[in-house]
Amino acid sequence: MTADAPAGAAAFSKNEMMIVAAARELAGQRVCFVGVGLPNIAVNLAQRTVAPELELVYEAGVFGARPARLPLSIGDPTIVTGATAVTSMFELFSFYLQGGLIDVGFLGAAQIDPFGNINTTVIGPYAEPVTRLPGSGGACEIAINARQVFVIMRQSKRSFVESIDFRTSAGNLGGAEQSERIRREQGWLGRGPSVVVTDLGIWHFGEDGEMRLDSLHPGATLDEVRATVGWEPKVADSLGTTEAPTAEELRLIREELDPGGAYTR
Amino acid sequence: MTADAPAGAAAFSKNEMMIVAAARELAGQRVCFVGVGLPNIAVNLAQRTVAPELELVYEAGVFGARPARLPLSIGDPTIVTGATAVTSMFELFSFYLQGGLIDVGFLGAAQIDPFGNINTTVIGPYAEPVTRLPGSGGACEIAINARQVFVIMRQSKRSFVESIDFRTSAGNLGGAEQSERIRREQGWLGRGPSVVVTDLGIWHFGEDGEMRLDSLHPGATLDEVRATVGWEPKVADSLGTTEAPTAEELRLIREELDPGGAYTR
Amino acid sequence: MPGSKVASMRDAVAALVRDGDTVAIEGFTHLIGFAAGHEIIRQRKRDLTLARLTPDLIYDQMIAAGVARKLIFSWLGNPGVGGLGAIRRRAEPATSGEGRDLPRLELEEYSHFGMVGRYTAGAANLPFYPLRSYFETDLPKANPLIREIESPYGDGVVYAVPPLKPDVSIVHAQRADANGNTQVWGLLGCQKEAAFAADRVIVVVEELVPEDVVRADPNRTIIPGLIVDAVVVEPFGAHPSYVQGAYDRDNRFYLEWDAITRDEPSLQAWLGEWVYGLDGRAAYVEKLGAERIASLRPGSAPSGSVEYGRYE
Amino acid sequence: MPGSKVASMRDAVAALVRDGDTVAIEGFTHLIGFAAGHEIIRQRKRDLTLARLTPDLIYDQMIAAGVARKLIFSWLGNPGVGGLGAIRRRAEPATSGEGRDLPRLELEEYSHFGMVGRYTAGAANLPFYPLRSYFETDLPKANPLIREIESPYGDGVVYAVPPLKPDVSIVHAQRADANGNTQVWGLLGCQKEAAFAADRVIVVVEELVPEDVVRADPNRTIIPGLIVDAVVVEPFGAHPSYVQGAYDRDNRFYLEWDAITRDEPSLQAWLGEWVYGLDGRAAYVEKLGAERIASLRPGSAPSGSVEYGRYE
Repeated sequence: MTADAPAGAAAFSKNEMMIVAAARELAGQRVCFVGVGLPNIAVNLAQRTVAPELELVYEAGVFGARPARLPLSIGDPTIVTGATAVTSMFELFSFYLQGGLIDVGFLGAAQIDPFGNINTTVIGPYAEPVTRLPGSGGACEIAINARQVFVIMRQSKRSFVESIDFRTSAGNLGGAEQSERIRREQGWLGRGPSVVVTDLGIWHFGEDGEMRLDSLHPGATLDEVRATVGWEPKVADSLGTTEAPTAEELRLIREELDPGGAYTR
Repeated sequence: MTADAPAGAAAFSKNEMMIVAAARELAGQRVCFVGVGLPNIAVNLAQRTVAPELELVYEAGVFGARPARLPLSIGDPTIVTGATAVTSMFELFSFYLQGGLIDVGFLGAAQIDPFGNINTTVIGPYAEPVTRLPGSGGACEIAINARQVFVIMRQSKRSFVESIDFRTSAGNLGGAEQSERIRREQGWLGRGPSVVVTDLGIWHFGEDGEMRLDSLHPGATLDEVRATVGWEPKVADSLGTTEAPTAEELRLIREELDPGGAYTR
Repeated sequence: MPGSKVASMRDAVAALVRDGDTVAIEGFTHLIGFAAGHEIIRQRKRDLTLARLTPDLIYDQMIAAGVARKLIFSWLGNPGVGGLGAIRRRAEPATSGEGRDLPRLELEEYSHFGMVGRYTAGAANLPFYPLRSYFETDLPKANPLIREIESPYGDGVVYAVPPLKPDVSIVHAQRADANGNTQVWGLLGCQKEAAFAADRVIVVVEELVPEDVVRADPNRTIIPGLIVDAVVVEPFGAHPSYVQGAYDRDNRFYLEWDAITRDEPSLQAWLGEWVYGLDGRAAYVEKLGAERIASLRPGSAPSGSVEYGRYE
Repeated sequence: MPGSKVASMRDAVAALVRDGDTVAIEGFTHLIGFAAGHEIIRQRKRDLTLARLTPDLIYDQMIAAGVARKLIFSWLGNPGVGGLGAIRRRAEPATSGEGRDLPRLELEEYSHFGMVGRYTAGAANLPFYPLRSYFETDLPKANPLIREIESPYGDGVVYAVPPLKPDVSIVHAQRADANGNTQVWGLLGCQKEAAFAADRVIVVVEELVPEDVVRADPNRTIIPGLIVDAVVVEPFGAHPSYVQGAYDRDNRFYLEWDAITRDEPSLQAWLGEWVYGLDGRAAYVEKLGAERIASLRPGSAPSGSVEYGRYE
């Protein structure tokens, strides 16, 4: 699944591009709540590249992790040894997340709608599901309490849908106006989703609260994007091309972070 | 202030009698919430005599203290070193006290009424007090959540009053019937006050919820009791005499627990 | 002080876990009580309500074995690997043809913070725990026990979850003394809250230590013996999860589980071989083999000692 | 990681404590921030609202010095000894003739658990904290911020307290690194909650340690540098209270305070000699004398070390 790389650049997979693009979005961020899976490798890459001062918070109860290896799960012992602080989950969720200390929360999604609302609970009706998904975990509270939310997921007609089957985590609700009103009225700390990084490109959220494709990954096409989105997607007037992964980014992923290729294949 | 001791027994002070009587009431108890002052020495004496398995809980956040010396305050470092567990006050109050693990809570009082309701807040009106007292501390929650409450205090017309100026901690409210109804309706874990140990005698609470003098300390008289109680006190038909402190109890107090005489003079 | 609470896993589970109980085996990736779960399977307990933030492999195994009728949870999966087949087959009745004859598993669903709040309310004898979560989601519709509550200060609404008071909580830990005073370091999850919330508590430890070891560092104690009913000494009892400082997560097993759990016969065969076919954790460890175990031992990273001071 | 936050007490208090602030100096008998309180007096801060469960000697001194207009508390006294004269003279206007010209101190009063709940709600951004307290007492009448709240599960009423979010929390601790990652053992009080609830945090430590020392034992960290604005290194800065493992409570001073605080002139004379007359804690320690300090050193009781394991 190697993408068509520009001539002269190293070949890279779509997953590698997705991880690198997500990591770069973390430039300038301070405190990041790390989710299971792809966010895990993206934030570890960011800490080694664009955001050396990034503090990693794991919902398992760790602040300031310095994983000596890529954590195999979000509760890996390597996130504990050498960390700044280990705390109960009660305190992690109460004081760090709900208390407003998290700049970026990372979420994955089985389904996402144009306004960044997320489903990770069920496909089909809740009582008689076609597919039972993992559920919220900490996602629904991260969506509300982290200052902003990054989403990382692959695009497909099944995942990018006009209407999600179950709203597990709030995004921009029915649009920016409603979202801003409700967030203000209910005192949410979070401003909501700010970026969706996929295997094909990078989406940000426009003033209307709907996601807009701002950058296509090298080798990806608008036709591919339209074929993997369940609505007529908004595309930036000045659609850019994501810079391909650098040799150093690829080296970090392949040699240091994921030599077994668990995340990148 | 040596009481008239029975012939042949060692002389002892009224404070010593009060401490010994309170300690003996702890026989058979398992977990005791220790307050500042006289309760502190009484429970430490009980642990060395009638209740060797007594677990001492200090509101400062200590469970299973084994003080190597008499603690100078309820937050003395000697209650930490060698304890079973040290925890935040949040957890101490939430899980130990409110969670229902405390068998006996000890309270002192500036004023107490016939039903064991306690004032430690103000003498006079709240807004313009004649005497500003320390306030509740943990007393009002101990009164509600400890399975039973022991009170230790000196008797006087100023402290044993028909009507207290401010209800800091709930006792038997207006009487047993009301107390039982409210405790049941509101789901209190505590059954309320069960004993008041004073410098003159031992009071338990009768079926009507009012305190009744069950035992006079050696040397104390009913006249003295009546002169130091602001209502017509109930007296048990079979009024007993408190057994004088034993030589061993006095030795423990004088040599081990309070050689400086801070509590007993 | 009180006498020893040390018991075998068999005796502890037989005496303290009863059919119909609500059982919480907590441990967030760290210190997951696999040995206890397997003993519950072996003793063929029935009609349990299983509570756990992350019903992962251990609850997949227990549910495949038929011990449970209901699951209370917040995230259902094999983290970073895939799904849990046994649970899924009992929760997707509409589609899974092969699961049609399997008993339907009742699900009661929260978020992580919601579950932590439930244990906290249970431990603290509160009628509810308030949190800023669930706003504008479908979760309160899916679970009517998630309710709105208005601030008495006129500044809006938050959500509440009800207390969760397990009949039994089972906690795996690095060490305890014979009275059950239990110490943990590394990830703490919500074991303390789950233990204080429970009516009965089983502590399973890697190492039994003298009381003096616990009393030398009272700030490390997360559970006092006061609330503990049995102490089971079961080294390697958290495998394939891990114990900080003692052994690593056996990730190979988590990856292998993805294939085992995919169909009911392979899962039942695994239970036969690794649970029913063994009489306890010692046999399991022996079957795993010394080499596998040695491969999971970490290098050394000592905490260092601090000074409490002697005040006499 | 971020640069050093180490500052002198003078600079930290000058930059971070502002007239009119709500200031919490927490520490329940253990780790009371006397050095910080004295610096606030020296800098003649005004109109502070002082929050603390147990306004003991340090707040009596600060209130005598005129820094505060209001006190939020749960237990007011010199524990085991007696009263606090400066506070009393400003809170009993009806009777204390000598206090008639002193400014009235506003009191806002809770119970211990209420205060802890207030910090917890502040730290967790909750609009209230629920607790089982205050039933059938006069406290909710005396303080209308203590309010009833009904359980959304139809099982009755509990009480609520509002969040407390100090402008500044000051925490004394055994050790921190230059970034403010702070470790405490012994009594923890509610310093963690008070720090997370605050807008600004000053940590005062007995010892500045390299980051590695903190990272070797992350479970001991109670406050992350993330929320810390200044780290002040001030050995013996908690005297006459104590620091577990470092020095004992100087009980002689607590006893002496009973006489000092009894009248305003003697208290003001003490402030002149021990606060205004000294330029900082180092001078205070020197004035106390080496002998007094040596007499407060405890014997040794080490915690022992535990193994975190190296996972690479």
